[in-house]
Amino acid sequence: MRRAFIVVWKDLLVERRSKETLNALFFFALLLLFIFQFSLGPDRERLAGTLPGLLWLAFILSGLLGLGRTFVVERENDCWEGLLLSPGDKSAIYVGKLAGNLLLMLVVEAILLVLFTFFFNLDLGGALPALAVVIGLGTVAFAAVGTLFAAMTAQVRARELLFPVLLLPVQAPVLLATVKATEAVLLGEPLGSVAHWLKLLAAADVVYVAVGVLTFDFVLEG
Amino acid sequence: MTRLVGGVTLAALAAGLVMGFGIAPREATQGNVQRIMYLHVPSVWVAYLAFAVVLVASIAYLIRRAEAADRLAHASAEVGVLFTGLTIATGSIWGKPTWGTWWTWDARLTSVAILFVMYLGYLLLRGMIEDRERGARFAAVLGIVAAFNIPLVHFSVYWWRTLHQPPSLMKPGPGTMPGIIVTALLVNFVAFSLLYVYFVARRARLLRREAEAAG
Amino acid sequence: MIPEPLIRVTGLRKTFGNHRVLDGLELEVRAGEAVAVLGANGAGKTTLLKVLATLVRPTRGTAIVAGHDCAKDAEGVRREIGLVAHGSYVYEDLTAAENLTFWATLAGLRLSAAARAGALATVELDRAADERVRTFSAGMKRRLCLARFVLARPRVLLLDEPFAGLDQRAKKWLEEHLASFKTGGGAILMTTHSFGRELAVADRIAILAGGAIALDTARGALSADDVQRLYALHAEDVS
Amino acid sequence: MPDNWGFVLAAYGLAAGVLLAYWRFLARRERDLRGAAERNRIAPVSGHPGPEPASRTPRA
Repeated sequence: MRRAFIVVWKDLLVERRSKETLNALFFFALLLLFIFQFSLGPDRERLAGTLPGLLWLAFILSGLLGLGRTFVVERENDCWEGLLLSPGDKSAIYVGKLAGNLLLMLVVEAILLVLFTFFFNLDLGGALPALAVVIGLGTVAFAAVGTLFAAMTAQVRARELLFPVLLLPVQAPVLLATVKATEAVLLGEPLGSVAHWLKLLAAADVVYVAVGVLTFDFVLEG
Repeated sequence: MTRLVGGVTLAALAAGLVMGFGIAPREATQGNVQRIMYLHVPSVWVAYLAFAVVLVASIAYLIRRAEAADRLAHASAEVGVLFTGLTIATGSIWGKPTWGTWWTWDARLTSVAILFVMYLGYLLLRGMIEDRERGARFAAVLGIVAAFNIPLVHFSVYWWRTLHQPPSLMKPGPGTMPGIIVTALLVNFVAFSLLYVYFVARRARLLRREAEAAG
Repeated sequence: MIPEPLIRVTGLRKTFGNHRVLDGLELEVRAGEAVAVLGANGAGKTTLLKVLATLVRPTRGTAIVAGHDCAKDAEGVRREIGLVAHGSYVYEDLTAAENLTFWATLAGLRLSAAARAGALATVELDRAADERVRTFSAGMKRRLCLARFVLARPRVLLLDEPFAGLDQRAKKWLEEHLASFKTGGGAILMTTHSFGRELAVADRIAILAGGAIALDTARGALSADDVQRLYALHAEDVS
Repeated sequence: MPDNWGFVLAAYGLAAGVLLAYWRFLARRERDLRGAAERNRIAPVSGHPGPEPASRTPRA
């Protein structure tokens, strides 16, 4: 576990020094809001019904940007082979990168949530804790597969194209579950009413993280 | 050897056609358009069979690095995508007269469409990586992730759709259908499975020859 | 019984697509010995190093490092080797000390501040410990990479043109450091395509041409231009 | 309920067309390969054949 932690420590340190990813994602989140406004029009009542979908669309788009860059620091510093050559179980590197990505995604999602309440007067009311559960479960699934596919496409020529093309279809069920669950939660329904969606998300988290940990060695081999 | 399988497949396909058009009765409510089911349902079953083979072959490749397992996964994925595409095409042709539109977000059509896109990504990944060994390894990982994803797709799509309308008539629950139709379905399923085996065998052999030619 | 060589390569072949880079390569390096692999660019020097470093799988033949097979027991090999390639594996936004902490911990070592300071001192980077590696020269980066191996103490060092881009002082320092590594019982395999002073540290010269070792002679009294003549002779008729 | 034979034929026709096209694709690739091997020139490692023509829009 110390090895996974040191990977997170390194990524956070590099991020704090270079501040590339977080600034870019914050700016991108802001841009998304403008684009949604311009493309869907200012009329709030009409948008109310689609807010859960819009929220998760914003999460997915900024996620694609953020997750796609998981191994950029390795590639730019030419450290990919260094990771491969350090002896010991490679899944610690996956867990470290996954934790870093999860943190990054949750920060961006928090920012987006604030922006949504501001721009779309999304009234969270008492629903915040329930919403946090849904967002948490959904983001773990998204980050788990995203980190694995980021490693896979990091070495490939057309990685910007291949990453979303591979990730989005796999995320379709998670997206269905999270939007449906968010919709119910925002309508004030108790978590119990979406228990089946939450069970699906939990199952997806377990499956994706397990597959990620087991197959990461083969992907890192590059 | 494959010539023999080819011959048997042709015979089985012919038998399937005879069952589908000759013996099976004209379906009461839908009329003859229902006969598309003898094409649509077996091809979706074979598609799932193909993706199950991709899963097993991918795991085998990662464990033993046997080139043959990789070629089997590749061939089976490609034939699987072929049958998935066929399922979607025949499903939408069926949809036109029965629901009046070429495409409806019906539970089964949607999940098959997601599989189609997912495994198309698999073929795209293989095409994009020049180094054969790395491509095989990444494809194996994707083959495993995609296969584990299938049940999630199924549940999410069913819950997503069935809250509004019951699963479509195309649900192949054999229980609710008269025996003769079920046998017609099974004959066609056997025929399609043989076709799958034939295609995979030839595609895998083609891959082996290409690998040998590349030396 | 002569000790088992630290590096033993038999019948090694490596093909990329349909281009055969290495074919039938034989090589042995014993403890306390340094071998310089000489070859034109593209002769496969780096590929050979990558196979030994378990970064690339051999198409045929075997490569045994410190008793571990590179293809079957890559993890075993990785515990025994130190690779200094062009990448030199440093994070530019981190300081020298942070880089060392990261790589040591990732390799599973418990790193005390004293051990880290000691390693940095050995490679004469103690003054630059807290400076970002982005500001380092090529020589300093390579020394930082070697500092990792001062801590991990591998038995085999694989060096890809280690003297390239170094100033005179850094070259002298590297020569001494490699010499002491050798007397400590380690084996060194380095690649180079130039014939200058750096061959001084090598006990044997192996000329790589046509995908295999065309000539493997003790460096002994060979002067630089002897080596050049030999190299030209062999490289032409084989490739 | 109208029989819509047109649609049934379209479906089977399309299926037959697609499967035949794939079979021909396999046969052609094998012929190209055998030809190349005979001329004992190492066939260039051709790219992946790409997804086959599982066309979605049925013929009107």
